[in-house]
Amino acid sequence: MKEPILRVEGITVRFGGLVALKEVTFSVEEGELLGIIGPNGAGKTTLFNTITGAVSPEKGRIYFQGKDITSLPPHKRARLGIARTFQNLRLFSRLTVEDNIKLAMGLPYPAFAPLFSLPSYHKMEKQMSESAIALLKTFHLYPYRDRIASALPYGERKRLEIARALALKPKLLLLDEPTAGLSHQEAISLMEELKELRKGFSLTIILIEHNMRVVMGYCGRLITLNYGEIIAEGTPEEIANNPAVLQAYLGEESLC
Amino acid sequence: MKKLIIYSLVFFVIVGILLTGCGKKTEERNIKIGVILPLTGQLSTFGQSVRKGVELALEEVNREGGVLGKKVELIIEDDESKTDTAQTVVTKLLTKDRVPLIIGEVISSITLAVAPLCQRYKVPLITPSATNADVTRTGDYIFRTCFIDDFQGSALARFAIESLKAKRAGILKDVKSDYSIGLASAFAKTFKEMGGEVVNEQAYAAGDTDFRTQLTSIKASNPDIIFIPGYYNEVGLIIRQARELSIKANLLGGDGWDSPRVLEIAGASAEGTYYGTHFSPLEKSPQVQEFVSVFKQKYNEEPDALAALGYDTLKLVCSAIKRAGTTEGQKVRDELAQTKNFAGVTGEITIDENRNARKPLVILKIEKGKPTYFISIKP
Amino acid sequence: MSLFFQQLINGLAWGGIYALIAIGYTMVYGIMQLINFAHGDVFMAGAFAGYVIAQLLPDKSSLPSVILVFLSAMLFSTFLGILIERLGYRSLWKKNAPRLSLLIVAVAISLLLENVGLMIFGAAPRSFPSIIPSRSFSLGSISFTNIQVIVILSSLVLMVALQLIVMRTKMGRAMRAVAEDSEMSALLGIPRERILSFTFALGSALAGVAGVMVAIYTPQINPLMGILPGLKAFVSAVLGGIGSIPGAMLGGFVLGEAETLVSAYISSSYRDLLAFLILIFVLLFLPSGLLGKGVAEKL
Amino acid sequence: MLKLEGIDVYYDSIQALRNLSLEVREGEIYALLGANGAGKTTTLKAISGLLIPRKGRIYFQNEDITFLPIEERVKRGISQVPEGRRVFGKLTVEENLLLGGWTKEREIKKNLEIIFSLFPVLKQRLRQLAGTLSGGEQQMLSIARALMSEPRLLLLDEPSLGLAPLLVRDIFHYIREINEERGVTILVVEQNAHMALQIAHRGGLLQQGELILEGSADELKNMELVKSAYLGG
Amino acid sequence: MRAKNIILVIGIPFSLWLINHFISNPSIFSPYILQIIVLMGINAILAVSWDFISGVTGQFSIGQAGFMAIGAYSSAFLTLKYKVPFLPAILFALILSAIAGFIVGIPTLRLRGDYLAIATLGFGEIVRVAILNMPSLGGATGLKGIPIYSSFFSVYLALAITLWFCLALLKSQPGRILLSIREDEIASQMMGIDVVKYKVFAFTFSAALAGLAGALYAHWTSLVHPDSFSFMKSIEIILMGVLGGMGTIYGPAVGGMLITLLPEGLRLLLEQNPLLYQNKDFVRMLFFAILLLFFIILRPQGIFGKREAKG
Repeated sequence: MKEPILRVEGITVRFGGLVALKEVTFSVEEGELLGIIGPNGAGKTTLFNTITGAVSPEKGRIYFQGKDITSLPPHKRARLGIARTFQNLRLFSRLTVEDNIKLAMGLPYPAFAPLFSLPSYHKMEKQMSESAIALLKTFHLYPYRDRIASALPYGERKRLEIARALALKPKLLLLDEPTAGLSHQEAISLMEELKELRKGFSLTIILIEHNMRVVMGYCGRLITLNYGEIIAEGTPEEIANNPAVLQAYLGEESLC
Repeated sequence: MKKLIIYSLVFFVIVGILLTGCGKKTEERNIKIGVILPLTGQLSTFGQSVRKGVELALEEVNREGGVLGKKVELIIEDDESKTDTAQTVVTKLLTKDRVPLIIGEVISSITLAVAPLCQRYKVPLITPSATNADVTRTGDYIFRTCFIDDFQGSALARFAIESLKAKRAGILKDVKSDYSIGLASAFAKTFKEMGGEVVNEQAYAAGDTDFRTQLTSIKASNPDIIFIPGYYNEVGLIIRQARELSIKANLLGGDGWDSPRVLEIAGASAEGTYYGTHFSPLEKSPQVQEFVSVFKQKYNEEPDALAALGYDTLKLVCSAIKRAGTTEGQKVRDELAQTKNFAGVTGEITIDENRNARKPLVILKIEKGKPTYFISIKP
Repeated sequence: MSLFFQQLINGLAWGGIYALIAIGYTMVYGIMQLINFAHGDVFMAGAFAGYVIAQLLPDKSSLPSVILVFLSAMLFSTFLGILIERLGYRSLWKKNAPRLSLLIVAVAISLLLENVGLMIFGAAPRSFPSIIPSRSFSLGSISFTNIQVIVILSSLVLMVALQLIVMRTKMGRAMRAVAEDSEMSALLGIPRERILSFTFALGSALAGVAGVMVAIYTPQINPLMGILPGLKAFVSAVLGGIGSIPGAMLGGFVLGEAETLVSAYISSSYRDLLAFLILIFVLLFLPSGLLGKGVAEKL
Repeated sequence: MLKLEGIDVYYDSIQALRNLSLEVREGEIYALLGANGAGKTTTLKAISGLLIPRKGRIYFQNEDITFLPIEERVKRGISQVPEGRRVFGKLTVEENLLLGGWTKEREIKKNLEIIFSLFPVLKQRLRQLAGTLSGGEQQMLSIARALMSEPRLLLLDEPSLGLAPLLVRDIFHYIREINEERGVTILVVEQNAHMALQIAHRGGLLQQGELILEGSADELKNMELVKSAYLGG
Repeated sequence: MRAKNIILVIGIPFSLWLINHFISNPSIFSPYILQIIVLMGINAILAVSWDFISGVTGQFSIGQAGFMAIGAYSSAFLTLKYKVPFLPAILFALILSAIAGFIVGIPTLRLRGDYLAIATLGFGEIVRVAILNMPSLGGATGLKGIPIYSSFFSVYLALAITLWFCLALLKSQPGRILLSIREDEIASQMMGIDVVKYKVFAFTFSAALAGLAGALYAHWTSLVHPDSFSFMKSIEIILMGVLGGMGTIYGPAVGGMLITLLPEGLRLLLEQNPLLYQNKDFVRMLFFAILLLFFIILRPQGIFGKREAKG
């Protein structure tokens, strides 16, 4: 059997006395589009933070492409190919759109190269610009390339954040509520773009989403978290009819 | 990039406009003498006193027809008792006003900082009261009209042992001041040579206001004299706090004490303390008495040592220029170096081969809230 | 041994003074996460207010004039504290400006106060009139003055009073509530801005008293006298755990004693080094201070 | 009693509420439902004054309160119990309650008695630090604190969040009691739709910042649309 | 290398050298003005060094005077006591202050925001008090008689190199990375950036520049003493940076020049009014304070910074 691209084994995260994640275990196959749903405070974003390394788990291990990354710092995980976006947009707001993209490309030449205007510096900067422009064009952001990121309309900023994540050339992309705040049409077109990209970049995507229509329509598989535990896993249809999920969302009927 | 160039152009135009204001303006009708003093800040009473003395002397010189047929004019600059400011101001005196000669500074540390500048421009610097030995070692353009700390310290030590019968000395010195450090070491050297013992040496930094910790330590080693080579602000507080801690030992200091501020701060605590200085208005010689009365007339107060030194210094400088017949640096310097038996109100001034003046030390005792003449110690 | 106790008494007086100033730092930090650099200068202003009033009084050392000097110093620094908060910080605070801007404003206000002081009073130090004539007492081989006793006792009394205000009164309760959760306090109808002014007023009043105390204790004042005690008091607040009022008090006394012991047994020139070494040590290894509660860093 | 007229609310440039109008009638419990991010909390914040709408008006008892400061709204009788309880953990239970009575100082004694009759458990814990209470007790304290200002309109944000099911039932029981016995109008925001609709008289459903459905509680209970708003499909 | 760069690399030093000949001749050009111009250059380097760590990287430092002191003292010690030539002494100063920056950088980077600011303040004061207690460095009275090696040429060449390096970094990937750390540290990490490494680098680089300024200063004034590197000096450096516009590099350079020029301009203006003239130093600082308040409250982006978009 092929090794899954991401394997999370028995992760437990605790903040003070509060258990944010409890024995969470799942894996993601290469090329999959996995959705994570669950009510407020279920631990979805904490799960992302744990996978990217911003939060270290109390127990459990995380494997990426078969490699144990549990104790790697976040920037190394990013270099291995795990990219993410944030629930409340974390763009570099005073940098231009193009620079936001270039940032994710690492440092392809020695740091002193620009001091002496070395040829390698000019060559690599040119290459970076070219690939940044290509990416911007894909996301229809090219006309904005010289603008400060914070001056973009909200929808464009959302797309820029995804584009920036892709500039890392990730293998695994974690999207935290990509359609939040977008109108229905915008949400659908964004998801269509993502679908295209997934093919183009041979990406694996994990998605936290509240917009159920998006989740149901695009995800191949869903995981439902509640109180930090996985309470259901399956296809969208299975999840939609799972009584535990309904209960988590709508509340306990039986007790009234 | 274009914006940068425009901005820097604008900037330099502004600079240019501001700086063209600094060009030479006046014809050299008068002889200009630069004076640099701490007129404000920590040690301002020194500066103010010297200024009074210098200005009194200036009046007299100009009343008698000036020097070389020209009036003498003072360019007095304030350095705020700060080294940095002093450097800037002296540079201005040297390069913008192009004075042939500078009187100042009062404080050893500041004089040491500006002396190299004067030496570099070969403009004589005559300090009325910087007593630290290193000052005149800076170079052959640096003079002083007062004694040096080696003499002052050893004279004070002699006084402590011979007149006050002290055997165990505590020292509390200001580590921020060259004057204080030099004086303390000169005192300690002689004190030990003469059979005394320095039982405790403590330090403070100018600007401190609480000395109880150091005084408590000194008190514990039970000295019969405490030598405090500092400047008046801290000295006043030290005297006061020492007496509050029930320290009974004699307190002794140098010319840094010579300011009414000591009495003002320490009040009754200062009673019975001794300090050495350059001058006492109570001396009987007619020259001194005349100076005292003229000074009183003009300023309505008794002159202190610094005023007297300021007075002497300007007089001495004018006489040297007269003898040189020119304001040219080299010649004036040579004449200054030749000064012999110049009769000043602070005693006869003879400039020695190290460009220092050899003069007696006057010891004053504070009695009934006033400094009174106690004894004089010859070099 | 008596030397040691003598030094402890010397340190205690400064400890009390640091503690009084530190309380102002810590309270303001608790509410608006601002290091109010101007606080040391409020302390200086208090000393000068006392000085001016004392100059005007005919009978300087009578009890009513002593009380008047202290009261006027308190009133003036309270007024100044409120003014600083109103004109300097409030608009930025309301706009939720970056904390860096607030910090720079604090530095600027500090510069402003110092130089206004310098323009009015000049840089040369001034003697503070002895409104309380000093008397020495001896207890065995330990001697102390009535002024030391007054400084230590009144700083303790003030601290107890402050603790009562903060723990027992309505305004104190509201202060703690705003410090803990400012938005929630507003939702309960608590007027946050008034509470903020009140906090500045309290801290400044204490600093003003501390100013007069230092003025009587040393007895010398100058417009830059607030800088170093201000920084030291701030170190005390950090040492005690910034945001914690009992911490600030404890930190003040610990620093006062530590400084005295270092000057007594090592060298007085290392005294200032100590404060800053403590500062760095606490920041790196004990970020919540002696009494502060650890707060996890937010992502 | 409370009327929102076509309000638009933004967080920076993100629009959270779109032309929202709704009305809460005197004496009723109104349940505002919707999935995460639908704008429920935002609505409450606009009513309590934490957010100012860019467009539209808010009326309370026929007075335009759109731009009133928060404290003034509390004085007029609007009190919010925010999400996550937000009790002052370093203060005692008693101090929390006293702070709640900031705007009704004269009535504090009387109101405390009322609170104790409603939540006897709080009386036993008066001197305890609020941070050491259990989650359910904290929720009670939070509600009790809000009641200290004698609100005419109580805004409850997710009172069931993070509580065990049995406690949730208790809390909702109290909410109903407050409404019935004290005559306080209540606007409750809940994810737990079934629970909320059990006690509510009327309700509304928010989606993407828009009110897409309004009706009596019984009507809403059986609507497929409610379910789909949560789970899509 | 492009032709434009070659022209700059050869042209700038050559023209500086030419100007130097003219400007350093006291019979042609007033040494008083030269003094001001040189100090302007030194302060410009200082302001840029501060901007690099605080404006660009977003790590607020209020201890910049400490690094300056290390550069000034270390180079002065070598030239004064061991007669080392100027260039090696400057290199030594650069290396030593860079090491200091590195050492300060590592632990203080655990701290953020105002805690970091306070720690740098503590560091600056520790350097100052440590020097106070080192008799071989002259203790409280400072080092005097340092040979005067700095000149218009060396100061402005250093400034040119500083600006060149900083601007080159700023517009290339390393600079972008530092800016991203200022904007959002966590997002930078998620972009694969080793935030700690870059912060330490920025601290080291900034400290080296401040040390360079210190070395030039020591060999211009021929005197260094601990009071020249007090907390107030650090504040003055911040003022230069804020005034010029944080994060722009050239803004602070101009800011540094203006702040140096200001007291001299004020001196000329105030000479007419004896009362104000007597208080010129306080008037100057008062003016600074008001300027600072004005800029923070009304124009936080400084003279040259770009206004941020609302949002």
